[in-house]
Amino acid sequence: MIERLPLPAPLAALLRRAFFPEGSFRLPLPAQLDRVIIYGGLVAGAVVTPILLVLIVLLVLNVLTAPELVFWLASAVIIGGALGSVLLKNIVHAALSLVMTLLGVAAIFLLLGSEFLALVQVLVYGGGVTVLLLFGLMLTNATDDPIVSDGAQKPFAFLVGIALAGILSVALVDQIWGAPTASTVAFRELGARLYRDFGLPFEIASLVLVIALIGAIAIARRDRPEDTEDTAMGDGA
Amino acid sequence: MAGDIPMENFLVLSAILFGIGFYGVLARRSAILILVSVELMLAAVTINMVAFAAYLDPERFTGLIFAIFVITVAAAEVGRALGIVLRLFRDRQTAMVDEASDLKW
Amino acid sequence: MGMEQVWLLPAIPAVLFALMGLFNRLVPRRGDFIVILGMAAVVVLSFLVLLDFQGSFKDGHFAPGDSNFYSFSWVEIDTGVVDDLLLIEFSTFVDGITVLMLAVVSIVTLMVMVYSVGYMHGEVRYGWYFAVLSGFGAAMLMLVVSGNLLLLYLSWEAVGLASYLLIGFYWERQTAAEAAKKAFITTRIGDVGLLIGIILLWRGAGSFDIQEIIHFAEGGGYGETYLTVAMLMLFAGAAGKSAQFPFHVWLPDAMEGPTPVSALIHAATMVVAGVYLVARMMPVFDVALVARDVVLYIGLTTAALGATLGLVTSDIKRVLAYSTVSQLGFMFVALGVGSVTAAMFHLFTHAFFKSLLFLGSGSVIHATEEQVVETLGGLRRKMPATTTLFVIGSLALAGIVPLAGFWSKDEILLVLQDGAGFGPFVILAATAALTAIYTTRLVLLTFFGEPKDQAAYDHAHESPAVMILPMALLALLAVIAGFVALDPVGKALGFTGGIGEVVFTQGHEGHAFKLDPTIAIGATLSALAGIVIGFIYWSGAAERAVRARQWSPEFHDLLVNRYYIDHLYQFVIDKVVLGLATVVAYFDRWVVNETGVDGSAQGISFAGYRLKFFQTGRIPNYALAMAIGVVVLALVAIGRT
Amino acid sequence: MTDNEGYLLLSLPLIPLGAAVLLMFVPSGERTLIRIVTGAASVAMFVISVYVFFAFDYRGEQFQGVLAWPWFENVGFLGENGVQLKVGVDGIAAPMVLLTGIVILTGTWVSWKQEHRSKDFFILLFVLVAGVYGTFVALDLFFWFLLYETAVLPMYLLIAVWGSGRREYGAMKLMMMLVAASILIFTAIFGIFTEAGLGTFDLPALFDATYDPTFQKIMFPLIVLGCGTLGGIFPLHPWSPDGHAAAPTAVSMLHAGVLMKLGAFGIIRLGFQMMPEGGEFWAPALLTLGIVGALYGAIGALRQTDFKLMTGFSSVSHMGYVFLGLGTLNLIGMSGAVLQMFAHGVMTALFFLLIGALYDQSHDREITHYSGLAKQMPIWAVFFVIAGLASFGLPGLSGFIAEVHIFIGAFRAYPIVGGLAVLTAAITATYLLRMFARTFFGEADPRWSGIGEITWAERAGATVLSISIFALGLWPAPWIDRIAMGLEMGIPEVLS
Amino acid sequence: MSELNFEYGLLLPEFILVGAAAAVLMLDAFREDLRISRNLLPAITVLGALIAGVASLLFLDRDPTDFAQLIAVDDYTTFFRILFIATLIAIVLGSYEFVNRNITHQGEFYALLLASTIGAIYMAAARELLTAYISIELLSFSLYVGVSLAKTDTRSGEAGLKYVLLGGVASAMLLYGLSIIYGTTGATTYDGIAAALEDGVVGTPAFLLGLAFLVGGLGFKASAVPFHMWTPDAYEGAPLPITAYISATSKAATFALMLALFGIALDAAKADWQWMLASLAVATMVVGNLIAIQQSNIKRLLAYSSIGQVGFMLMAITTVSDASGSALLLHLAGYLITNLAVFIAVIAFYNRTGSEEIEDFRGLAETQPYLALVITTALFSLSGMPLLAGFVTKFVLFQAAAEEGFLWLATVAVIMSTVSLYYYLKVIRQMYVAEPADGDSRWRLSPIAYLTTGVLFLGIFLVGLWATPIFEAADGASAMLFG
Repeated sequence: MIERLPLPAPLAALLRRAFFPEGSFRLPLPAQLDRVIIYGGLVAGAVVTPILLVLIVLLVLNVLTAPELVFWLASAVIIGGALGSVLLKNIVHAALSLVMTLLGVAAIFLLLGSEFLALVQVLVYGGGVTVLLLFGLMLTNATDDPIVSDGAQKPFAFLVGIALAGILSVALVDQIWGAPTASTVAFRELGARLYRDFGLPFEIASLVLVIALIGAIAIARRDRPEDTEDTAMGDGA
Repeated sequence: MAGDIPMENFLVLSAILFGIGFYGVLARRSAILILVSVELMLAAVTINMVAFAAYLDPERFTGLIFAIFVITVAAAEVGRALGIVLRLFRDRQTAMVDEASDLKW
Repeated sequence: MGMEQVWLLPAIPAVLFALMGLFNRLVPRRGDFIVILGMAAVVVLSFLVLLDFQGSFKDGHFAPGDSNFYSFSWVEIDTGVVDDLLLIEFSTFVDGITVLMLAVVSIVTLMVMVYSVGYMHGEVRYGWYFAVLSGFGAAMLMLVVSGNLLLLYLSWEAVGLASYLLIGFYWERQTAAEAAKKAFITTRIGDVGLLIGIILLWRGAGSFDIQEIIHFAEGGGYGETYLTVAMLMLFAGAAGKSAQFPFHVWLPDAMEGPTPVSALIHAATMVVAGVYLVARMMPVFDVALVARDVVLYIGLTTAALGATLGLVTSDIKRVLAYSTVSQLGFMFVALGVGSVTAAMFHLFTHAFFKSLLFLGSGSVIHATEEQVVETLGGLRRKMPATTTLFVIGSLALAGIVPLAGFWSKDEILLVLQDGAGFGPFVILAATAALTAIYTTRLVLLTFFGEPKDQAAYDHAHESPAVMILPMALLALLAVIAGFVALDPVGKALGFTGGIGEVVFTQGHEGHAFKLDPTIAIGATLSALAGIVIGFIYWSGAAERAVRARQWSPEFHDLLVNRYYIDHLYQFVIDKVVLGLATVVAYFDRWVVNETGVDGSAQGISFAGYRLKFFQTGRIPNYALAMAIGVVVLALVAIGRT
Repeated sequence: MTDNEGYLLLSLPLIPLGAAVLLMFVPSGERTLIRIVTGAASVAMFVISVYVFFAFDYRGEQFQGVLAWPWFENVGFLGENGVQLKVGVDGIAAPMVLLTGIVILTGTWVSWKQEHRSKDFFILLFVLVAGVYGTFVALDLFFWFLLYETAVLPMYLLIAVWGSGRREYGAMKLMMMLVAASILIFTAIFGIFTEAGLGTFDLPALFDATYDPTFQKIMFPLIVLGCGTLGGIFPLHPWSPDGHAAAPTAVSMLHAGVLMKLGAFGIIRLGFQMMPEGGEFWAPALLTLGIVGALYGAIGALRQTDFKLMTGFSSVSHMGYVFLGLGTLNLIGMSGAVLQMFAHGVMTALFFLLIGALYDQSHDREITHYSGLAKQMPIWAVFFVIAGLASFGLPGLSGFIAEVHIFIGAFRAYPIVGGLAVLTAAITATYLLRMFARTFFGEADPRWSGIGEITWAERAGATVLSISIFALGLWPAPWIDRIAMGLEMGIPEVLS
Repeated sequence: MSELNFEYGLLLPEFILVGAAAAVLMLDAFREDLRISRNLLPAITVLGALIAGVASLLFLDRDPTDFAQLIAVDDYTTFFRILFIATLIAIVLGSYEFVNRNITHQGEFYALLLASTIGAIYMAAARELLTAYISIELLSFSLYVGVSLAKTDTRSGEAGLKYVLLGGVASAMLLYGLSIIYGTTGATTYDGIAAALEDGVVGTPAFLLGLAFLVGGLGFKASAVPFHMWTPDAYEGAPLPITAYISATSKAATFALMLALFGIALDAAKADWQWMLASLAVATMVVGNLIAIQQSNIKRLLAYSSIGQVGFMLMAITTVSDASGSALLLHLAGYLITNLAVFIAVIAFYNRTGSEEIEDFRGLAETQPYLALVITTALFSLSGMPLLAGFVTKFVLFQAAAEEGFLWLATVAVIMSTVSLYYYLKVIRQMYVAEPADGDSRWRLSPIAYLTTGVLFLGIFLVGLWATPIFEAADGASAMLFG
């Protein structure tokens, strides 16, 4: 796997030995998972490090302020992850690159002054959704032939994507917003606003989650024998 | 914290993310990857919401609440969608979307 | 019983028609005697009207309209616009011609009815026959007494219907049905012209009343061409009914009907309705002289045509039919030069001797069951009475001196000579001669010479008294009818200025009847010559006639095929009318129906068919559709600002 | 006719509807019970129609027997008495009510011998009649259109299930063309309601409202083509021959006899009475369509060899006369048109009754296959001749009165057109007489020896129809006074 | 913050419905041990619905109050509460036989229906973007699940997949639109937006884009044409009761929401979105009705016919005003009754013959005349034939549109409703004219089926002949929106 990286031969050998000594030390994790994390870390590192270097240089030349640096970095991570998940041939890699994007988004939320939201983002997306996706992949045994060819209407898709992004950004940019300044949100008020003013949507959301739960179970579950015989017995009332 | 970053940046970022997400939905054949792309689009929405809340609506920050709800719904969405994808897989042994085209015309 | 109650004359037979039509089965002898009594009453009444008419005939003239008696409005729409009042009313009017016509129609109808008792004996629809005959009488009388043109048109159509029913009496026979159809359609086409003429006249004068129209016309109310077109249209109607040149094709075929019917309708009454109409509207024709000349020339051609065709036809009744066409031509020639008296007088005399001839031929047919002249011959021994009466009739037709035909034909020649110069006079004289020829041919071939078909000859027997009596009466009238015109006789009958004074119309001074010696002698000589030629050609075995035929076969064929007019009409109908109908039907089926209606329906469902395939069933396509939808909405939204 | 006689008017549409509902509960096997119910209903309708016709006082005011029950009031876009169930009759509607009464009476008697699901047949037939009656008496545009459509609603099933020949095609074409035509009427009604701006559908109020001439010029043709299609106007007539050929006897009687008059009635009521200037502007076009339709129908009929198709074409031709009469824009011509609506209604009903009687026994409608029928069916032949003579305008019968008025009206307006109209009458004569000669007279064809005389019900029906033909023919005054008064009051500005 | 009123009492009907849903779920889970019969579940659902219906009647004619500016509890909401609850009862009663036979998870099925009804009610009641969105999600979620409940039939899985994925994309679009509108107007409550629009935010490109995405998202939920592709497949795949439910409640709820949203919030920016909806309406009418001609499966035919009907309703939203509001509500009521009548009759037919092909309706008039009569009346009413609900409601709807100057749109609508008559006639032809397949004998419906179809059948005639009560209720309800 490392051979394929564009590295000078000695550095590659060093890395291989460092990470995969013959004795190949093991993280106390199932074989499958540790390779995934290692690879993920490697890829992320390979992608992020050059951008980081550039940004640091700019920071030093104090063109950028600290928050801007964080913003550019985060947006780079987001866009990189998004493109990865959309373009990569290997289905598993695509799914994993989604995680990168979502974590980038969490950084953005931090930047925009709502730590709670960043936390929720990391927890819900980083944890829950990713695991779910992996389970999905595993159950639809996408892992044994992960290479997925692209859909027939790729050029149209490309056109639409560009058009949408273009129009939206143009329109949103030339809307005169009056150069507002961001402000952080106190956690306590957020709680009050969420549970008192928007109590009703909260309850509806809870119903939505319950329905999603029941639905998923009802659909995905393999039928119990006694269910099917019920139908057979179905009394023609 | 991010006082001096102009809001347009965030909006453009979310626009681009939205565009990529839409591309993903149109181009991908695997159901799960389409789900992934939908998640991207929803993330773009949340960025938008939070940006507007932070910049324009600091005292009532409704956008933030909106973002929270969007995230919960997105999560529920993935869960139930995967249930249906599994059902599809069990019926047709494939998760490719364009195989599932019995219902037409 | 004065002129006011003149509406009673048509009413009696009409009522009888209605009653007999429905209940003739319940009445003994199928109600023939009731109908005859009714008609007898009408004859008496017509004489009473004549007397009353004489009474009021003081200073020899009539103020217009004062003779318009009994009337009630039938349809009245007051359109509110000044004097734009549509008034169709039931009004009656009596003057000289009406009285004459009343007499003629009632007498001849009565004779025919009496005759039919014998002739139609044992027919399956005996009662119905008499009912329709009475109906016909009613319609004819109504036509004659009607005061306004629309009522005239009404009775005109009723007469047409009656003739349709009577011609098609033996409707089991397909030929009779076809003949009836042909008669009704041809007269109907003529009636189209009549109705158009009437409405055009109404449009100018603002009313249908004849006197008002005449008044308006004489006052110069109509435009020149407008009036000519109107009167030509009127004449077309008259020509249709009186079987003049373009419309004469139906009369010979109409012989399919029972012979008494032919005698009544196609000799004396219906066919002369056209003459009566033109006579009635003569004051208006005087204003539209162009139209009157057309009447003259049409009359001439028809007379000549009828006479020539009479020479070659082999069926007795068709010969007489052609002779009627020719004689009607004579009457129209008289009208063409504007002399109502000559025309009406000829009508008066012709009615009697022509119906006599028809009844004669009827008794021949009744006796021998044969109509074709070639199979008859030598019947004089078997049917002496019929023969003598038939000879009297034919002599009258030929125009031999003492008989009625001579006086009226001579009168027309006289009037023609003054009115229209030399050419028409010569043609008419020749036609008169021809008339004599074909009459003699008919008489010789039928009654004299040797019997050609023994079976028919043996079967022949003299007709019963009930048929002979009316013929005898008509023969008597055929003899004395001529003398009426002479002044002394006229005065004897109580007409101060003689018949001529009486038989004229408003605003048209009387025509003193005089006998021009030269024409009289000339006419008699040509008639005698005709008879002699007839004898030469057709006496004995008629071998000379055969040789004449070889001499010019194609001319003979031309005559036999009636100048191919029938073929021309048939061609026109088949090719033009039915062709046009096929085109229209084809157009309707393919253009309006298939492409217009069904086409659009299929178009819509085809559009649905095309759209259906956008629904490919694959999710990426659906998503793409949504994406395009949004992008388009966004672009147009931006574009619109 | 006093106002509280409006209940009689209301009862006209309600009796058939009531009978239809009543029939639903009658088990389909009970043929005698069905006969009693239908017979009673049809007689009741006939008696009321006759009473309404003669009670209508042609010296009184324009709308008589007016009663109204509010339905929707100041709700949504509807203001004061927005939609109300308003009934009333004017000079033009009274004869039409009589016509419907006569035709439904005879139609019901004739279809008593219908075995196949006769209960449903009568239910649908009575719904159709209710629609027709309602349209003639309604004085509220909403209900007018609702009942106008009700008359079309059962047509499909009536023809598709009980019809003969290409019944599905005929039924579908008829239904689709009539409903498609109602698109134009729909649009016109919306336009009128919005343009009037009164927020009410009350017809008298809409008649008095003034619309600007350009609006009228656009809307009038919509009405003419929309209602005209039901009236069998020239370019939009193909449904009529096929539809009638496929329909069962009673339905084609009702349809050709009454429903086509509904179309012409619609043109008068929505077209001329509502938009006089539009009427004046488009009258020549209507006139041309009329005369073209008349000629087209007559010539088309020359070629037809199927009884019903020929009668269908002759209906198109006679309706052409009606449009011609309406186009003349003078009182005589227009009253001639309404007279023709009545006259033709009765004639065609008689035609279809007789053809149906023949078809039920011989199941063959080809004219060329018959000859010498008068021998086997003399009474049938006599009635047929009466209908035929009336249809080509023999004086003394209903056709002549109407046609003479139309010709006079046409001559007053355009002499050439008048001439053509009279010519069409001659063509009508030719194809009818040709049919008489070929089918009634001549030797009896052995093939049809089995055919017997028509049943008593048909004889009674034919007699009633013939009596009305003779009545209008011999003494037209009652009809003419009412129609002239209705027109004079209804469209004073239009009449030149 | 605190002056918002939090009178939870206002939400009583919804609580009852939730309670019923919970009860149904619990009973289904422990069915074997408690040995309760199958029919208890539908009974509880219906009972719960009835109680909720009665409870919502309490709020009738009360002065309109809002709940924390999120939803408004007024005549408008009551009108829809009753309408949706009635639909729920009708569908449950009409299909409990079908459910017993074909669906294994009865408990989940009824719970879903109850939950989606709550979602629908809140959609109608919502006066705030977030509440509106979340209630749309609730309704959509329960329908996503409902569509793929028919475990035995692979079509249901495929339909579910399509509906879920496309639904996700659509809601993402909708959210994006909402975020932009929130951004440009700075408020999420309808009144807030309306106020912001008053003082001139209208017309900026961003706001227009927001509108475009909003219309796109809602267009999906209402199945307007470019976004309608999922409807036919979802209808055909889903089990019949769910199809009925989608065509009835989900459509009606979407239009209730759109009327409120466009009526109150975006009324000021009318010029910007009117053309969007007009073009959508025309496209929907044309495509929906044209493709319907070609269909041979009754569910797919009804899918396209409902798309056609959506075209007509969109017209009312285009010409949003008091008159067209009341016209729309009346039409919705009429449409629901007619649509349910057709579906329940088709369900009854399916229970007997197990087929959805129009071909198999042959000779239904012979074998089951009552059912044939109900279907014919309903189809005629859908196509706008007189004496039936369709005529009155369509007439009023089109007249309202013409009143606002969209005469051309009304004409297109009338043309398309005539086209719709063509394919309804093809079904009727099959029932009445075609002979029954040999061997089919006359069969009887179950009493419940008789009851439901009978009530709906009378309902069609009632709206057709004496629509005044419903029209007055609709007018009162829509008056709430337009002040």
